[in-house]
Amino acid sequence: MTAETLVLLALGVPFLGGLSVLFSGPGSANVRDGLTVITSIILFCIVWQLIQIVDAGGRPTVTLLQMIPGLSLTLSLEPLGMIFAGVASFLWIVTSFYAFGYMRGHHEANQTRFFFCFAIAIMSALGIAFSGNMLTLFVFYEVLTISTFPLVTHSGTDEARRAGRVYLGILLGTSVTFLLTAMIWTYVEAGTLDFQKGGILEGNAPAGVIAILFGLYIYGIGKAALMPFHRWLPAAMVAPTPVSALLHAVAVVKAGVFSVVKVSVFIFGLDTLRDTGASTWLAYVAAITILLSSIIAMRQDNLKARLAYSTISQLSYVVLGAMLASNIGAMGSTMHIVMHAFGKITLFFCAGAIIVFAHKTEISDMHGLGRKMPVTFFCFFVASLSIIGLPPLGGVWSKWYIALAAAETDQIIFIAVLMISSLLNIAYLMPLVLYGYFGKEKPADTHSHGDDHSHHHAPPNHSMLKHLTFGRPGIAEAPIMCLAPIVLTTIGCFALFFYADRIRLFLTPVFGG
Amino acid sequence: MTFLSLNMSVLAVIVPLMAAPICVLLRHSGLAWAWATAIAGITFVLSIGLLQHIMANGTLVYEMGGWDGPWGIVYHIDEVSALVVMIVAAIAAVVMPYAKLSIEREIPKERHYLVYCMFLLCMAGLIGMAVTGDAFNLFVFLEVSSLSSYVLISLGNDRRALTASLRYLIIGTLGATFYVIGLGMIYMMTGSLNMTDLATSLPEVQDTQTIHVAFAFVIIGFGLKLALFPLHIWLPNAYTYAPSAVTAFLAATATKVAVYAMLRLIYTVFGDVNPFETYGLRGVMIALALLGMFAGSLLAIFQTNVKRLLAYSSIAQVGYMVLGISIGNAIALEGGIIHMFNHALMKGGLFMAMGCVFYMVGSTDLKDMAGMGKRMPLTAAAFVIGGFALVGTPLTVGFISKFYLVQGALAEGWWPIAFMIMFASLLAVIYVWRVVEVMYFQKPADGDLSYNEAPIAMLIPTYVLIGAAVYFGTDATLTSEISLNAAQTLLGGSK
Amino acid sequence: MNIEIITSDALNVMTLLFMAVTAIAIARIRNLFAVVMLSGIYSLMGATLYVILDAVDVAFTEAAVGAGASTVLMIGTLALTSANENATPNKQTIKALIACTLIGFALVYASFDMPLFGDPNAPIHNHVVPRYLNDSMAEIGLPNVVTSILASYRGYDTMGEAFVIFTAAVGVIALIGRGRREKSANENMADANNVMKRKIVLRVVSKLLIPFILLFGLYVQWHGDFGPGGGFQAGVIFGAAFILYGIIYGLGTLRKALPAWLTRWLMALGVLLYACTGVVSLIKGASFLDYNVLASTPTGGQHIGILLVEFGVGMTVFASIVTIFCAFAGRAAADVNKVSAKQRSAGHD
Amino acid sequence: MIDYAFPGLLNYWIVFLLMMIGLYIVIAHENLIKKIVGLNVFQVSVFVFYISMAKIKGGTAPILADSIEVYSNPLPHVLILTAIVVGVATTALGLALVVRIQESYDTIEDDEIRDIEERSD
Repeated sequence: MTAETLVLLALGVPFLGGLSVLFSGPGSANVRDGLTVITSIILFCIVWQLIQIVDAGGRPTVTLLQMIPGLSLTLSLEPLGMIFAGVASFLWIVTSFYAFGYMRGHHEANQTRFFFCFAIAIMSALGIAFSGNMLTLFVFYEVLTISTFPLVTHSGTDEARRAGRVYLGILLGTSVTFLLTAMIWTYVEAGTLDFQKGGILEGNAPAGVIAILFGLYIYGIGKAALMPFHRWLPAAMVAPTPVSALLHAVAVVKAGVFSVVKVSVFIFGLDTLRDTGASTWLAYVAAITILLSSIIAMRQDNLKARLAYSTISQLSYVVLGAMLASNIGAMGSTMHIVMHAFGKITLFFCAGAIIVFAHKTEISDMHGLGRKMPVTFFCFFVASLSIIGLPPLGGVWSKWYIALAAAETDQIIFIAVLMISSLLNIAYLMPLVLYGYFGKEKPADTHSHGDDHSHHHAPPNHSMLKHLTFGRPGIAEAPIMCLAPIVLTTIGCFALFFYADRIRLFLTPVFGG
Repeated sequence: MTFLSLNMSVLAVIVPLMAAPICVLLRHSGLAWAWATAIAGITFVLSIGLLQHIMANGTLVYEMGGWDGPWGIVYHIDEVSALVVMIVAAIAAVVMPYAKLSIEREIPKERHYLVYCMFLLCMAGLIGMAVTGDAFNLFVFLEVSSLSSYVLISLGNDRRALTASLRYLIIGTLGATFYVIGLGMIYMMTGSLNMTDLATSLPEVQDTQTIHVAFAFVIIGFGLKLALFPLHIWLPNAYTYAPSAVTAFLAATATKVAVYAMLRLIYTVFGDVNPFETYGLRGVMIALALLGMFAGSLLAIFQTNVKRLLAYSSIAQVGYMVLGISIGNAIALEGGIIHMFNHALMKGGLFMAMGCVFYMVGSTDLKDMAGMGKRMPLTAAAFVIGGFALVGTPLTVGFISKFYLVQGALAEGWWPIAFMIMFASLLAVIYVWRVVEVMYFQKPADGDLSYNEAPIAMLIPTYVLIGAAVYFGTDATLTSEISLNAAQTLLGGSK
Repeated sequence: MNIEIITSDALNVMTLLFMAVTAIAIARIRNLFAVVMLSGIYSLMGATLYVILDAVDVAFTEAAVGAGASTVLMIGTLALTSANENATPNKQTIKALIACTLIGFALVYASFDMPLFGDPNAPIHNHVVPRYLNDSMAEIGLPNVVTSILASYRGYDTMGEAFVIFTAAVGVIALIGRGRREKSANENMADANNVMKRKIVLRVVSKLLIPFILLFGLYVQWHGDFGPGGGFQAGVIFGAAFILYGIIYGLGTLRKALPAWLTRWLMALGVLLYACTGVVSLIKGASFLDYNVLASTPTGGQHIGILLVEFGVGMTVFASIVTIFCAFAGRAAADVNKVSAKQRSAGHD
Repeated sequence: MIDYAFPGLLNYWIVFLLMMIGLYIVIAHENLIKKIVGLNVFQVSVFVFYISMAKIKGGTAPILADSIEVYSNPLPHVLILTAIVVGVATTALGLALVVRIQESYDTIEDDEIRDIEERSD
């Protein structure tokens, strides 16, 4: 099988998987879930193959269709994209397992539509990762927006619909007004939209135009959630937790920041950015976003909302890394995409487990819950450490590289921002762990959200969905289908600490030694 | 074969024209329909042949009655004319098969043959406008198409169709008369009615007051016809209350041909005068186009009837075309021309989808769209795809148009205009989304979600247009080549 | 200075002023019958003016159509609607007045660069037209240049015109023709008949007149090549004869003489005849409507061609006018019937 | 020499006045029949405009004869013949619509019709 076929398969498999889910019929939930798992595993195998190929220096390129000469949908693989593709496809497997447990435990309706849209969203994330030119990226970017809309509004309530409007309004609005304009403008100036190392705009456009264009691009990519266009992300939290976990902690938001890095590196070129200084002001915007959203996160009592603001803050790390316009910074950005993905998905998995199996959404209600769900809370703790950036967890490396870049470019202020932000991270992530282990349960809450209640919800003949008690009284841990993914991603956070250098090597062709 | 290739241009007009009286003689509803459909198909084939011929051999001049211009009437067909002829014929060929069921539902049986006769006349009139090289002949065929479209609109089964039609008649006649007055002055100053002849003699008198006013009259005349903001008041009701098939046909063709006529006047008749610079027309036209884009889209957002919503969207889309014409460089002009084609596809498809809904539900009110995603999934999907095209999403034709228009604006360094184009398409997102949300995320009042799809005979034509709107969005090589050629011909062969 | 010219110029301006007065009266009067009559007079004055301005063919047509056919139709419409107009709100009047004044000033502004009235050096007299005047005798062989241009040089326009009137007729059928086909329409026409029966003088005079009108129509049809006239005028005159017949003897009687299917066929065949003449040229290898190839000599061909197309126009116009009239009259009959039925039922109560 | 100073432009000015009265009737009046009459007046005025420009002082009707040297311009005559037909066609259609409107709305005053339509919305 040639590399080109594999590329096509990588897009085709989730699409076909999605279609097969759609036509498997609503009656056979097991068939449907089985199909999703099989699809996700096949997909990861394909992506893994492609990673090997790219690592060996292969750059497979496929032109899907040619609209007019010079304007085509082209897939072209390179290491940066493969990192994103690898993360997204691996975490899809994990999330699929988690989603069954969650969706069944939560008795969600329209699960077929849910898994179909999920598959399409993954396909478009891969499309973004593989895109060989700006147009392709844009197309898949929009497909991703639209395919996740039904997921956000999944519950169909008025609140969900309102959130859906915010979601669509901001994401489509920024992409159509800014990104599309920027794209066509680039085409006018450069005569091409192909991603090229070193950028396509150098020498083709005056510095002023480059500065405006860059601003348009960065704000056009609303998925990067740079302030003030960040509101869609908290709004999207009305979605079921697996969606929040995979899409709004990994696929969608990472597609955003990945696009930012890709545009910086392949459209403008880091050298051009550094020379024109077009990115400096955006570095400050990113810094402000980091700090402000951390502060907002501290004030959120709803766990998912707090995590959402935390995500906004973390995304700006990636943006900041790219805006520093140095190779090390961009390397740090790319690495942070991976590190944050594992950390944040773990946190969301934990939040989901708490919502479904302990029926709690507010942090202030979670006192003492850690004693009841010890594994979940331990994983939450570890993942928090990774987000904060402490060794021996993956998160430390990306922050290290970004700080290094700030030092290299003599912008010490951003090191200060990174440090303050780490403190803020501690401040908004640790309380939950502390309350969970050491806080006192509120009696009133036990009454209304007691064990009987949740047992009542769980279908009796699904052994997979039974609470794990580990044979000890007082423990009502999430069932194995949920717990296993949580543990797996937590281990991932550890492992990444040791594999960071491997990632650096993989990225060498793009960012140099 | 030589007979055909020699006379393709004239046949494209007289085949539907002569078919109309025969249609009256047929009288039988089914027969008349079959006849009209066959004629539309033949005309479509002819128009394709004509387009190929023009693309291969360049501008074609056909002398009516053997009299050479400026003494006789001549056809003057270049790429733009051939493209417009093709649009009209193609839309007719798609709408005709669709019309049968739709018209059976909406119009009493004894009038069917008259409807098909009017369809053919309207089509012939529009094609006649597109091919002619004579400024007065343009008026004659304008009236053939206008009179027949008044009748077609008035046959809608709401009584408001009658008032809409009469108001359109009055405004349309005023527009045509304005054109005749302007043309009279032009004729007075030059002594000619032949467009190419006028093009050579007008620069001599371009600075006379008479020609200034004449130009204004001519532009206002066609501005009324193509619903250029603020001369658009006739359009929303006319499109809303006309029978579904009629709306689909007229929305896709009539305004395009009027835009074409304006294009012809500005770029051919007044081509050497360059009215954009000489008369300062550019600023005015761009302002009107932008106003139209925004006002049309904003008004569309607040409509409660989807057909009317689409009608307002047409006003906005006409704004895009006029914008492309008035920016004035080859790329923007190409964008304007390609949008004529693209908009015909998507608006035709959208109105046909609404026709399907009307066929099944008897209404196109927004509130009656609830649950359409489940009840009429294919129709709803067609609407969604057409809506995407309207917004200008990549992989649909709308994107191609906007791509060129924005490029054209940026090439002049007018980036605020580029932004406004984008903002306007954002408004399109809102009005399209309103419908989509109701169709997919709202339950109908009676809770009936049973599958109740439109007949396949209506769905296929709808999907032909919607499919074309996607196909020509993914592979625009052909259409962009044609419209680039057309733009270059209009600009005098140079970029 | 030529005294004839001065009189004609003075007459011309006088007529125009009269027209202006009439137009103002039309605008101000609210009795719609008066308005319609004035509008007919306005057209008639226009026709007079055309004669003064040497446009005899146009004058002929305007008189037949503007003063004749249009007026009949308008009166027919009035019979079906109301005879008085409501007062118009002031606000709108002022807006309209401003708009019209502005446009009027634009036109006056435009006029300052126009060639003066009657100037033989104006561009329109020196471009294009000289060929018609100098060569049409050789190329076409007819003394009436208007006919030559109408039927041959710009024969394609005329075909379009024939199709326009055809479109209107079909449109009127679609709108008000046989919308509700009531048998009682005939019976009701008999009522109208009764009214007219008493007016013996009218009946006798019209019976005497109609053959002459028809004859005149035929003359106009066939003589159009030499003097003013042609298919269109002939069609209207022919139509007028039958309309007169219909008014006096009732729609039913008219429809007996000229059944609906016949007018429909005539209407369609007329335009088809026109277009087919063109198609014959096509088949003979020439351009559409190129009559030269219709006979052995070009002028002979032109002659045949012009006769054919003029005949086609005549047929279509005649049939269309009658069709339109019958549609209005039929509607009126149905309307009257409805009203009388209502009255009858009211009386029974 | 023939004097062109009279009527000069006066002829056109009166014609423009006629046009504007016609246009005014169309815009200002609510009665639909009146509107159509206005349309007629407007169109007839335009016809007069065309025929005026065709006139040559001292010319005669363009019917060729040996004794005549100056003919008025026949081309505008032809155009106006066509335009008259178009005009009557439009009038017929407009009146047919008025009849139907009267039947469905029971009035032919445009403002009243608008009221009825707004109420039914």
